[in-house]
Amino acid sequence: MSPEASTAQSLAQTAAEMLSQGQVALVIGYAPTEGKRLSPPVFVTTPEEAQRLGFDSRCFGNLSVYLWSPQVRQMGKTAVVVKGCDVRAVNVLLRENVIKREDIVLIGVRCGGVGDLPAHKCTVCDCRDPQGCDVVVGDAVDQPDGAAEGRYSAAEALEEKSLDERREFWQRQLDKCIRCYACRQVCPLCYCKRCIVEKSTPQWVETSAHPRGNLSWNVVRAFHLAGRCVGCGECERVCPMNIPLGAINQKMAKLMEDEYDFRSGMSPEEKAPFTTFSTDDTDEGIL
Amino acid sequence: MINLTIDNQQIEAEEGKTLLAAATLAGIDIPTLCYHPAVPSAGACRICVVEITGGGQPGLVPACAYPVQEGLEIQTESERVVASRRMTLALMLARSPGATIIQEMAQEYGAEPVPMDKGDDDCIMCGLCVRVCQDVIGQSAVCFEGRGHERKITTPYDKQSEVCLGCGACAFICPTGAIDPADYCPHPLETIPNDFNCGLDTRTPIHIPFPQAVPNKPLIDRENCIHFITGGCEACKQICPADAIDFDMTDEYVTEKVGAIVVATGYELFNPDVYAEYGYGRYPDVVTSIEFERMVSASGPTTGELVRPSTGKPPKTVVFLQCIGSRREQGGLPYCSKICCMYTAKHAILYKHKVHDGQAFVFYMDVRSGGKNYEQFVRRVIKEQMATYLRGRVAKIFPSDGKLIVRGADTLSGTQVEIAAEMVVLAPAMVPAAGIRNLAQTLRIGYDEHGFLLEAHPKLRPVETNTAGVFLAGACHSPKDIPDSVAQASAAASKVLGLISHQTLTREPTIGIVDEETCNACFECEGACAYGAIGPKELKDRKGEVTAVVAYINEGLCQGCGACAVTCRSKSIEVQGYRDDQLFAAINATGR
Amino acid sequence: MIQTKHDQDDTAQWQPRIVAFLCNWCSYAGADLAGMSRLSYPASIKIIRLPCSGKVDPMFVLKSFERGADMVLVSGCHPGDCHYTSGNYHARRKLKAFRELMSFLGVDPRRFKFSWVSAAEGAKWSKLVEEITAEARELGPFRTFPEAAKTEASQ
Amino acid sequence: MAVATQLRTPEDLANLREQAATRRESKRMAIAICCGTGCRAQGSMDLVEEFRSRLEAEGLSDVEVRATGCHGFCERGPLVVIYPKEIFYCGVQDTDVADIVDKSIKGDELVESLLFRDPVSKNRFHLEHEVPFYAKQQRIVFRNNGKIDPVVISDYIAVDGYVALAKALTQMTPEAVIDEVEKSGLRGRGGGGFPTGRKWRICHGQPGDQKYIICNGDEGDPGAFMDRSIMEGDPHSVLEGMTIGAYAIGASRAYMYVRAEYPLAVANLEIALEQSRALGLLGEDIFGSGFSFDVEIVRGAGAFVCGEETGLISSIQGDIGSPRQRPPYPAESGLWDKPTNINNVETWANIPVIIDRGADWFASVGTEKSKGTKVFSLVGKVQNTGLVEVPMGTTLREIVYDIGGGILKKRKFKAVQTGGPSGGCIPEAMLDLPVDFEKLRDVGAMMGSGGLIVMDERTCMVDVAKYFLAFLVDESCGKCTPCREGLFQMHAILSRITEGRGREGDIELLQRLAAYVGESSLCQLGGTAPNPVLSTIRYFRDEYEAHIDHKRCPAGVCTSLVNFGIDSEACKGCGLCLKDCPTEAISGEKKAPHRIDETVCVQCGVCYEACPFDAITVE
Repeated sequence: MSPEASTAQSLAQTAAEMLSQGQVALVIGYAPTEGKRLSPPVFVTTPEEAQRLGFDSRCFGNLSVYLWSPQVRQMGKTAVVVKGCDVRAVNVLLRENVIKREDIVLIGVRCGGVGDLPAHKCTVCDCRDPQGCDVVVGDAVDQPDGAAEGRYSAAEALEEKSLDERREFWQRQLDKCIRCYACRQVCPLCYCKRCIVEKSTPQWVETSAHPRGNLSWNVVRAFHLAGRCVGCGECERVCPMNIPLGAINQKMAKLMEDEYDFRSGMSPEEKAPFTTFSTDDTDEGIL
Repeated sequence: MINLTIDNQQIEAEEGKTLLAAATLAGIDIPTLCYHPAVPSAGACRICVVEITGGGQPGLVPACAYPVQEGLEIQTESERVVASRRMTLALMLARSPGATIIQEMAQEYGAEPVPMDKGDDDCIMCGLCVRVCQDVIGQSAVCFEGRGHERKITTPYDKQSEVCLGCGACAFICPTGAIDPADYCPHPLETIPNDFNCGLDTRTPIHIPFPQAVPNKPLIDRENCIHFITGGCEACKQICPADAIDFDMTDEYVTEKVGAIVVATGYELFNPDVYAEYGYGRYPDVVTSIEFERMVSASGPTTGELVRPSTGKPPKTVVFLQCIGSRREQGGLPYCSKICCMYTAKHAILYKHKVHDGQAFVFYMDVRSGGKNYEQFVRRVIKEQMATYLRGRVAKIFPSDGKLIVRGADTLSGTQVEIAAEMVVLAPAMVPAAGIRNLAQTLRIGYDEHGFLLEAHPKLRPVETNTAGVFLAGACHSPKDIPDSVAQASAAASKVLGLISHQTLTREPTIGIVDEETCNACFECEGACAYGAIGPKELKDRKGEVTAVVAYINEGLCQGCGACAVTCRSKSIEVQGYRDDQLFAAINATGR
Repeated sequence: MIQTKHDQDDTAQWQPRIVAFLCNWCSYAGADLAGMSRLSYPASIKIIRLPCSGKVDPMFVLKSFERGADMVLVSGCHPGDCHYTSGNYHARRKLKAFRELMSFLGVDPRRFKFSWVSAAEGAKWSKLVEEITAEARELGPFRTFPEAAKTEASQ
Repeated sequence: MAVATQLRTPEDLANLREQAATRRESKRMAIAICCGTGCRAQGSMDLVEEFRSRLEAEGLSDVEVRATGCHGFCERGPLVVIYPKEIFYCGVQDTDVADIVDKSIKGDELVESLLFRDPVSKNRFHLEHEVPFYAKQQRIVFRNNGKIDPVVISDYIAVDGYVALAKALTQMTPEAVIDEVEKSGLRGRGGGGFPTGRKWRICHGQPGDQKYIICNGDEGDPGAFMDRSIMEGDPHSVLEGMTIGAYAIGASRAYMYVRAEYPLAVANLEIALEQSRALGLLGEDIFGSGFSFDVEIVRGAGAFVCGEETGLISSIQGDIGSPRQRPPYPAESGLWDKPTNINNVETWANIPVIIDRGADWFASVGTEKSKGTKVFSLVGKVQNTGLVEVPMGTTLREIVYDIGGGILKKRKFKAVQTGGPSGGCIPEAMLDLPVDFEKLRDVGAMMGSGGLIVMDERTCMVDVAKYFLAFLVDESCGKCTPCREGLFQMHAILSRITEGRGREGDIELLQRLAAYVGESSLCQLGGTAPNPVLSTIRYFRDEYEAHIDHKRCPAGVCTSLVNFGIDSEACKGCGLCLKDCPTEAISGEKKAPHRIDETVCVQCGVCYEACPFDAITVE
């Protein structure tokens, strides 16, 4: 049996047991499908359906995004299949009181990396073995060496450029934005009942796809994710205009790590940098 | 209670008390030498002998060590007693002819000099030093050595004592002043400078901080108290007739809920030793104005006698220097300290009162005498030649032949002057009390670069601060003289009364409000709130079932800073008066 | 530097527009003191009073730029002196990140100023405004992205 | 000697006594050799060895050699008494041993040369009790000294030792013991003469679980050694007395304060303590009575003032041996602030006899107010010096002349000084004074611990007063002003009188100072210190006046006031004085009258002492 097959069998078996014993009402997982570029999510409510569950390198998506959706919440206790990196998003949701730990069951899968290349986040991944899960399936995987190297390579590449080059670069990139908000929709941490762009009195961010509003939107999005974004890369993946959104997120994550020695989602108990302060923070640049 | 008769007087005394204690209580004076109330009695010197004439074995007994007994009849000045004391004193005088107290007592008792072998030892072997060291201090640094007439008091092996604390209790308690602790103490004798007198004299560990202190009661300085160093002593406890000493008392934080706070922390003086040219700290006769003030004060270290610290003799020439640190942009403080011109004029008058033939000089920059009758006061000093006013600065002060040469400029005559002064009085700038910045930060009120506290408005709200309920009075706010301080304090008091005389308190309306519809209940706002004003609120439907939990801002606690609003990503918090739409409009209005 | 039509203007005449967000207790009072002390400073500054520097949302800064500000200043109490204990500490942390983000996206960080001015620092306020106005003038008008884009497109 | 089994009952004790007595009686003869400190110094321990080896060599196993405590007649030591006949030999040397064994042990003869020969009557005495020194004594305290070996407990038990303890513990209540002691009229032998029974009763009546007993063995009086002799020669009698006292008072611990200068006493006491513990006479539950008791020896460093009870307590506590003001008395608050009863060695040694033989018997000895006997150390210019124990009420004349054998060299009696350094001098006119506490006090002397110093006509009473005062100045602890400064000044005045610098009014000044020191001092050292001065002024004022007014020392003692000459009539030209003179001031041919060159003479008085013909004259 191939590793994928054995992992799929474990997943199916685990999910079936949970469902049949009534531990959970719903299992959210991946259903690897022949011919598809990525394995779509599947919502399993019966033990029989559990056979559809599986895991392979096409399981790119971060399923934790579904955990706070009203429809999922209505169904009752939910199990979700998470990769190590997805657990970090779950941790943020937990620390921000979006979900309660007792309402969910985490089925971790050991992951050797996803995507075709594989994805950048997988080359610098340091969490292939999921932490804090209720169940973990899959064969042991190797952790890439020197994972911290190049963690923020996209941001660093831009930082090396001059201010003008950066301005020019981003002007061009953000100009493309069509304000489809796919980046927001796919983000597991963009859970606001009412997004700021939808607040009309006042309308802080212009809604039309005009460069002026585009800058505001992306700045606001980045700022709202500062100290929260776990770098799952879904925003960049889903962007129809291929704007390198990941670089902006990386910039903020790098700042958090450099300044506050903080990486988001490492535990559900952590305190995000922007919810606190230190009297020792730098006064650099302040007049 | 025990009944006895002392000098034909019926007396009641507590069991266990000595005859001396009983007599003292009854107002009967018995002389003592080797007795001290804080030290166990020894009955050694025999000065306090009294005669038992009835109710017990007749004879002479030491009052300090003899316990009261039922029915005793005591005579404290009988012929026999006086004869004994007379002989004791004659013997002590023979041993210690130089001891003043013995001379005095011998004279009092008419102890005639008898032909005896004379000694020259001031020590009368009363042993108070030994007992105080052992029984009170608990160290036993000094002890008796030898026997009989060869007995002496010394440290083990006559060497400097390792256990001596240098407390000086032995020297203090010695009735004849025969002890110099330096002889056996390896440490310099610890003296405690009297802060109130600017360290010009010393005080004991138990002290009343200053005359007219409120409450006017002594306190124990733990750092210097032998009890807190060795666990021994407790002499004060033994002596205190009111049993008021409690070593277990500790500093405590007093928490009071108040409706208003008046800050009146006063001022300190700028330390003039940064100006090497004036020699403050190097030359003992260069003093600050506050030191001068204490020197001429009747409650000061010299009880009002003005003397030079170097010689102890009255200074015949005094030079007053104005603006030490004040009005000095470079290396000083830019502001005018306001009070120095007036008090220097006063000091000149005081000086003339103390030293009639003395000469005073005042170096000034400008005489600032704004205030009711102030100018007239200064004019009087100048006119009546109580001081010679010289407009100019002093360049250097240096000692010469026991005097201080003050070299300065008289800009009005355009000449260089040199005055051979016996004392120089500096008028340093007024600075706020130390620790004022911490206090200001605690009270959340503003202060300037010098630490003076900020009023809410320099013209319209001069006693209020930006924090409601906190008011200012006196020199914590700016240099002020007494009338100004009293006026501001009165104003602050009026403000407080105005505030607390209302039934209800009016608060600022600018507080945060949560939009319960959009609140994500992430409670990151809770962490940003400095006042603990934010907590969860359950939203219920008509049936009373909880439908959601959202953040809630307690309007009584909220101060309206808006930190929560910034933290809220969904913009679900608005601060009244600084609502988003208002600010949006304001920002828009800045645009072209 | 981006060459724009403004650069051809008589720069001596051109006054930059600076939007300043001042906390009520320190910097606003400091500015007030400057006024009361009859200290002059350039009229280029548009003051918006907030309760606290901690109330400054990056959105305000963005909006100001969108509205054509050439420079934005946020000013609050000195560390430790915040009327609300810690608002200026929150502001310091957030606005530093904001400035970095802006810089990353190509906005000159010199256009975003942050300062501590206490209620007693009327003179500092006046001096500060002089200085940043001069700097803003040197930097020239701020081109928001659309305008820049337009300019670029026209080239 | 090790005795294996503990004595649990009085019957055990009786059995042991039976055994010990039987063993003693099994011997045909016993040679008791005085091994007190005095006789030891003269070689008595060699005698013991010599006798033992001699007897062994002769195979005389039925003769016991007993190294006993002091017999009292130290003047004539070493002393040997042969029992059962009580043949008394004095001045025995080891060379005499063979003779004694041959004649008196193996044969039935006497060694004439070793018999005591009365220096006055020239009579020889064969037996101990016939010797005048012993004849008038009555030995209660010294009942066993000389009869038993102090380091052999069975010896003590054989002479009814510990019977009194057994009786007290098993047949008497503590109150009954106190009653008995009180009834006996026993008074403290340390000097004060406080009724012992009353002292015990006060201590007994004090509240508190812990009480202490102290035996004062700090015999500080110069020349007094009766306590030492008891501790050395009969330590168990003291221990037994203390144990009875502890039972009566309710104490469980005791201290024996013995001066370190008494090493033999300490050694014998330590042995006695070991033996008593081994037999269960000390320790837990003595004689099954539930009463427990033990004793610890504390060695004093030899300060006279530590004989004062509060000074002694300070010393035991490790403090400076300085007295403190009383009250509180030690009976209320003494050692470690607990009720404490202090008695001296001689007092304790009396207790077993009182319990054993009864208070009435004891009270039958002595005078109305002073019961029992008193041991005196008779010293000075008297023929027979030593320890004498006589019933209270015996006259000084009997002691000095009958027991002491009169004055040496047939000189004239001048005074007898009683009571140690703080005692007083009693003149010849009062020689018929019956000795008891009150009588002695009335004449300005005191009983003290029992020193008796006999002085002859060649004693200067001012010098005597100065001598005792010098001792007291030296021994004053220095705590209180009167004693420290007063005695110092009195001594200075006496010194100047004896040096011819006396002034008019010095006698009155001395009297005033003496009165002052006596009534104002802290403890009894100072309280009694003026006695020698006061009593000499009282009875020998003329001598003082001679010193002050005429610059003359009638006794020829005060060398500054004396010019020595030689009576050419009396001088036989023997040359003894010439030989002894340290400055060669004496010249003269043999058998011709000598001369003294006054310019060279330093008035040391050596010639005066040396001349066998009293030819040296004093002016």
